[in-house]
Amino acid sequence: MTASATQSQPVNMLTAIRQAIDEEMERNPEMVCIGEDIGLLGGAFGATEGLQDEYGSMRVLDAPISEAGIVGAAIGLAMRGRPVMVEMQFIDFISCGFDQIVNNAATMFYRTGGKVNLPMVIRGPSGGYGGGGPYHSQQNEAWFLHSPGLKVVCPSTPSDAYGLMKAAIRDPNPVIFYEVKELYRKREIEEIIPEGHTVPLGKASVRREGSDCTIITYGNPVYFCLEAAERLASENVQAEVIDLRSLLPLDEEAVIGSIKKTNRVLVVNEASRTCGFAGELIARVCETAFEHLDAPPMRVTREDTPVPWVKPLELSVLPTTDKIYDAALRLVRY
Amino acid sequence: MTASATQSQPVNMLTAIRQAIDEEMERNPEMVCIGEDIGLLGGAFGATEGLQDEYGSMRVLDAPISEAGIVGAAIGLAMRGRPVMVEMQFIDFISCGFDQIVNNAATMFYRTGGKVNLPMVIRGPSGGYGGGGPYHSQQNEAWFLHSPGLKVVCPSTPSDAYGLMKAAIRDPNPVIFYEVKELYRKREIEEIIPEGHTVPLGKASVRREGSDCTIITYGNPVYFCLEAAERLASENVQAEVIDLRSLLPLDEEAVIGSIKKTNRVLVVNEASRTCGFAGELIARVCETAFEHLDAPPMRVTREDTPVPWVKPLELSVLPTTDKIYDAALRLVRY
Amino acid sequence: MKTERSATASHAEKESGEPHQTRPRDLLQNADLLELLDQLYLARYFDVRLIKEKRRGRLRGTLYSSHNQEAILVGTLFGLRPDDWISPVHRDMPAFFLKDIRAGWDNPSRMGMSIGEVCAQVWGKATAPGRARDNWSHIGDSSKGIICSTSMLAGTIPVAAGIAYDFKLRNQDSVVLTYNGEGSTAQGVFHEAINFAAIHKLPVITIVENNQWAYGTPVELECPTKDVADRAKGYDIPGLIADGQDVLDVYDNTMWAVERARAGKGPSIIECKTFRAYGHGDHDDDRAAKYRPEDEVGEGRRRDPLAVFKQELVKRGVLSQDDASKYSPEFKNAAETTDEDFPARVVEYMKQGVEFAISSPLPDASEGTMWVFAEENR
Amino acid sequence: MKTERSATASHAEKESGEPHQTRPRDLLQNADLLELLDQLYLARYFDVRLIKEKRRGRLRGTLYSSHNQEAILVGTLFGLRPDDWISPVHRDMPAFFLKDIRAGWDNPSRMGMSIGEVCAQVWGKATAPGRARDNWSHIGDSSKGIICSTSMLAGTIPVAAGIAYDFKLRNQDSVVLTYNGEGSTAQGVFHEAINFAAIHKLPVITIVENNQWAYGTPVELECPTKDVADRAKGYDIPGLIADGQDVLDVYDNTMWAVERARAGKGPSIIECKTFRAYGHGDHDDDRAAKYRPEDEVGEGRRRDPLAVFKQELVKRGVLSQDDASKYSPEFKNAAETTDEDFPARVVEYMKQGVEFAISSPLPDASEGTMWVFAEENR
Ligand SMILES: Cc1ncc(C[n+]2csc(CCOP(=O)(O)OP(=O)(O)O)c2C)c(N)n1
Ligand SMILES: Cc1ncc(C[n+]2csc(CCOP(=O)(O)OP(=O)(O)O)c2C)c(N)n1
Ligand SMILES: [Mg+2]
Ligand SMILES: [Mg+2]
Repeated sequence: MTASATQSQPVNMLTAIRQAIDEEMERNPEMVCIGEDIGLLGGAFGATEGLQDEYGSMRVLDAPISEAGIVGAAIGLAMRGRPVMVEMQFIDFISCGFDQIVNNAATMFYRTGGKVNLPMVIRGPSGGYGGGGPYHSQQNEAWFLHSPGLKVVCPSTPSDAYGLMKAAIRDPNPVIFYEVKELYRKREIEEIIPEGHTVPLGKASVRREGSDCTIITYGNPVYFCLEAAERLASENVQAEVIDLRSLLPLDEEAVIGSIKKTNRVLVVNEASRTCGFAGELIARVCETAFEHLDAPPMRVTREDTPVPWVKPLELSVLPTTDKIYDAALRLVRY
Repeated sequence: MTASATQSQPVNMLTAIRQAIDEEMERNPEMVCIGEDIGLLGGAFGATEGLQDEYGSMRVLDAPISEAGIVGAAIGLAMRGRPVMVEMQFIDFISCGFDQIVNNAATMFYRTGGKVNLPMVIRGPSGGYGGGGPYHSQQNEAWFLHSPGLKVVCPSTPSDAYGLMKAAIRDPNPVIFYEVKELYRKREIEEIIPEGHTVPLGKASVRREGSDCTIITYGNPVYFCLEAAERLASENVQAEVIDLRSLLPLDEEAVIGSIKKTNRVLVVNEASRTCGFAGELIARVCETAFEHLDAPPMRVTREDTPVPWVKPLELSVLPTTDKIYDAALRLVRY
Repeated sequence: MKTERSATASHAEKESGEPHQTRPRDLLQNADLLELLDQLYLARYFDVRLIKEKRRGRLRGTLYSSHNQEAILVGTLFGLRPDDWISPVHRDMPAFFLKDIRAGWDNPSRMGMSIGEVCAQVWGKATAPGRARDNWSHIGDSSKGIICSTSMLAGTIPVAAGIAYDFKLRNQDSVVLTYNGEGSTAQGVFHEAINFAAIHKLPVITIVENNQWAYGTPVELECPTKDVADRAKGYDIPGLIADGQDVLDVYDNTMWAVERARAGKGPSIIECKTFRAYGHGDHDDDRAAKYRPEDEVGEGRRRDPLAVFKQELVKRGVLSQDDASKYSPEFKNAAETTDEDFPARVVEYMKQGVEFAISSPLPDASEGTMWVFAEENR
Repeated sequence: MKTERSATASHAEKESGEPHQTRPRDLLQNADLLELLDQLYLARYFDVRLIKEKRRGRLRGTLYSSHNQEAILVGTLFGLRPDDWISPVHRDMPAFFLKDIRAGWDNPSRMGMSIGEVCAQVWGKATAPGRARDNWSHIGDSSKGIICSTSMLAGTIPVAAGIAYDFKLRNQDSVVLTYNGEGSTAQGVFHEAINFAAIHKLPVITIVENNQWAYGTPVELECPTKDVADRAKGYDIPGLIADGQDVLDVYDNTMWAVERARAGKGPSIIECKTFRAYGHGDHDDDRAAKYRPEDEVGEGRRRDPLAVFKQELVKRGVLSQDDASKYSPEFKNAAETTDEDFPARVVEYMKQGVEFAISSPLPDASEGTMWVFAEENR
């Protein structure tokens, strides 16, 4: 393991992720990392920096530009009992390995009647707000949430990223891991990660308590929601902000519990609207906690467009603090 | 055009589709069909039977087994102004051409600032109930509904299939066309298709009127819903059954209008549940017609599993008339 | 069918410096040769029997007959070790029980599935390796070294490459044999996987069963090269051509590629030239007659692998002409054959399998939602 | 950098029966040669200027410098006709305005985008061809014969094949030139598209800019063959190798492939050997220094395409030594060059473009939700 940056001083999310992968690579000599430019370069963002020096070019493998081939190879390695970390240089490129993920990896355990499980994590930088345009801004988790057999996580803090990465690597199932790249190096959220810190898949985190409405979110919008909640507080509206962290498995208890308290719910995520996870959450809430709702559930999501490049356009289609604040006000004033 | 089977005698859905493609091929000499085994063989199900003889092997092209390459080539052809019909031998294999569809075709018009539109239809046999197993039973429309820039249709009758196919081919946008293969040759639904029959994209069809609850559905489950509605009628429950036909654009007016009348809604589709279109519909209804709901909205969908092969397993995870009937009863008795 | 070695095929000889002095087949004992023959009978009988069952309406799903292509399965599998992996696809059903069958047809601990398990799969029973969650050839088992494939053609080849990469990491000289038709070589993932395997010299051997047709599309519309094996040139790996009707030629080519792979010299592609006997699947039998000229079919089935091999055995004196004539399913269509066309042990073996399948229970409906996720157990 | 013609490259000569007697370059007039030189200056100046603007923080997005690779763009585009199509990708920014520039740099009706449009794109303005909805190289325009690419590498090649298929349907002898790096040849869709083009002998010419590195991955880990052009062997199409530093060699090879394609003989791959001058993108300049040994970079940039061509022109007497020395940006990094290193017309041309860009408005936020769907208009 390369010198530990965690556990003593505050680290950013990128370092926390790198550290978690590093520790798992050390812990389990069977583990393999595979992806484009992850070895010699250490990854486009540096999430695997130093790992090839540490563990060699066989275990930290620079793969050809071929996402389907990479995922397929990872399936083979996982089939042989190895935990595999697959990096997508940007999560947007996951579309090129789509079939191998949704039809092969996701269903292997099911198809073999519970015999062949695949311990693999497919992770990559995701999300908008950075001027990445249509192919460097995606938050395309809904495709995978709709493909049975995959777990999906999206942390918003360094310690959650660290803990969930370890949990994901140790999980016997394929996990799609969304790393919000705009949070990678965000100074304000740096944290000291305690020794032995863990975060199980499937547990939400209440980021702010409140009694007037529940805002459910994850990823980068967590911070817009927290900001909106602060502003709402000055209007005497106390919003509870729940960071799901893990989308599948989902902490329904936390979600429903909060709604039973606030009776109003706003879901915020940055994926496009139709058939996104925000709608799914609304459907679940309505199915199971309808009688607790005092107002129509709402969602703030990306518009049903690609993420355009130039800033004014990009922000016009993505959730912003303003949009969330406005929606929440409408929600509580309903 | 090969001898017209429509307009004089009842035809099944497969014939109606074949006829619509044939007529469009004749109408527009620019149009091209591309897919695996669609020429010499006439398609795995015969949807293009006779077309190669009629229009030649250049316009009805047997492509190599390479879905991404096929979709990409179709994009090029469409870019040159040609309407293109792409056949996926089974809609399940669309995953292999996924990137070209969601990232290239879907967004071309957007990315070129409204300059380059792509008149193409990607169609293929879909759906379960036939013992096809995980890769010959999919109803994976949610992936595409979540990918802005694509239209999505799924008819349930020969005349709707005929009319929508023509509308889809003439539409200047990429359309994903789900053909429920279990309905292809279903005798009971054969129809005479009137001369010049058209069905615009974005118009739902009320298949049964009722005042006690609204059942929204499309594809094969339309028939299970109608059956369930018959049974409900004997319990003195009048269910309205709406066949969406076109999922995007969506006939929100028809949906909301009916709910304003019945105040109860059940959504039924055969895709897996999480992030499927059933959840999306529930979310929309709750967002816009919350105050009209007298009961929690419900959905009957496939379980979150692949579609297993053997009959008892397959039916255990798919919507059935029984499950719909039970859900509707719970809904009206709430 | 061209069976002469092309420029590509001669790669094998070029690399070793001179033509093989001793060919792998020369090391086979008479008992091995007779075993090979029995396996050919078995593969044929399995297919014939299932065709009949299917026609009687006893089976669901599609049967992609391996009739006339059995020498490829038997010849590629015969020399494998138990620790080697394979990835059969739709037309390779017999491969599941042929794997390591040399260790004893009834040896319960051999690698490869039992005939019972394979039949249970075909009949869709709970005793099938994957509890009948997907159909026919979509079964696999890591403990048996068999990749469970999806329907998506060529989709197992990158998985095979991953397994081969695992062997390399372990310094283990096992190999992975993947199977696919010639049409499937057009798939992108075929390229991605072979490219990766070639770069890292992984022990992956890709058996291309070139039966001239991919469903209703002739090979010329799938592949631009004279031989499909020529695709290998694009990766600078050997592209061998085997006579897919001659089990010994298939065996020789496979063993050459296997030994090379075990020695760390990397992947090969072996094109086995053959011809699809019937329609693409049993649902296509009637339509196939329309798109495939009769004389092409006649020519393609002229060299039945059973006939070719029996002739060779007789020539070698391993089999008497009498014994050769005793069982003669060759050149017959499924419907024309009877159990008498096959050796008793073959018929008996299959019978056991079918009985096991028939007497096995269906999976219970409650299983439908099971095993979506593995439990966290670490 | 190997520039000798390999066995693959000699394909060109083999096919025509004998070495080219008259090479395409021999038909170029002196004015053409000087135009080529100016285009090289222009391509270089465009890059240099943007590097500087980027460093001053005036631009968003990533700049993938085409420095040291300009001869490939200039040499491949020079002989095209207005009706031909191209699909530039991330490292090919100058291609957008170089297309058909021979018809007059300021000719408003020429094919190819104006320098103003291209600059507007870089500056993210409403006057950009795609109204700045995606960044940098992701622009295209059917009326100009330019495919708008996604980020997904090799993703335009099947589209190019589709366009070429349209030409074939129309009996039109236009061609499509696609561009991609050597790393991108590992993508499945590369294979699917070339396979399709080869089967149907479509007029698609794939320019592989082999700059030895795909981001942080060396070519040996992307491609198993000695030359990337060898991939062509897997499709039985010509795989030519051009000296990517020599605009005339690039031109010759392109014209050979173009003429062949126009004659209906099908696709070619042209590997242009070159070397990436800087980091993968401007964000990578510092890190690249760590993974690429300094002497490799020195060697790779030893043959600046401007220097190579100027030397040739002097040798031919088309350019005086004085004129050759007058403008000498070659061998300099962007930061070291000044406007004085470039001919005035080049500087002026770019200046116009930049001014147009700067004075253009940003797209309005209200555009964000526009043009998701085309309206039904038929
Ligand atoms: C990705 C994908 N596309 C299409 C199909 C449908 N399909 C099944 S078998 C087949 C033909 C295969 O031909 P070939 O590879 O030559 O194998 P053969 O059946 O001749 O043995 C096709 C197109 C599929 N299974 N997977
Ligand atoms: C499908 C896909 N995977 C990964 C990437 C990320 N990526 C962008 S450029 C690049 C390297 C490309 O190398 P090469 O093809 O050699 O072109 P070069 O940049 O050297 O000109 C990578 C991996 C991408 N854009 N698309
Ligand atoms: Mg075949
Ligand atoms: Mg490169």
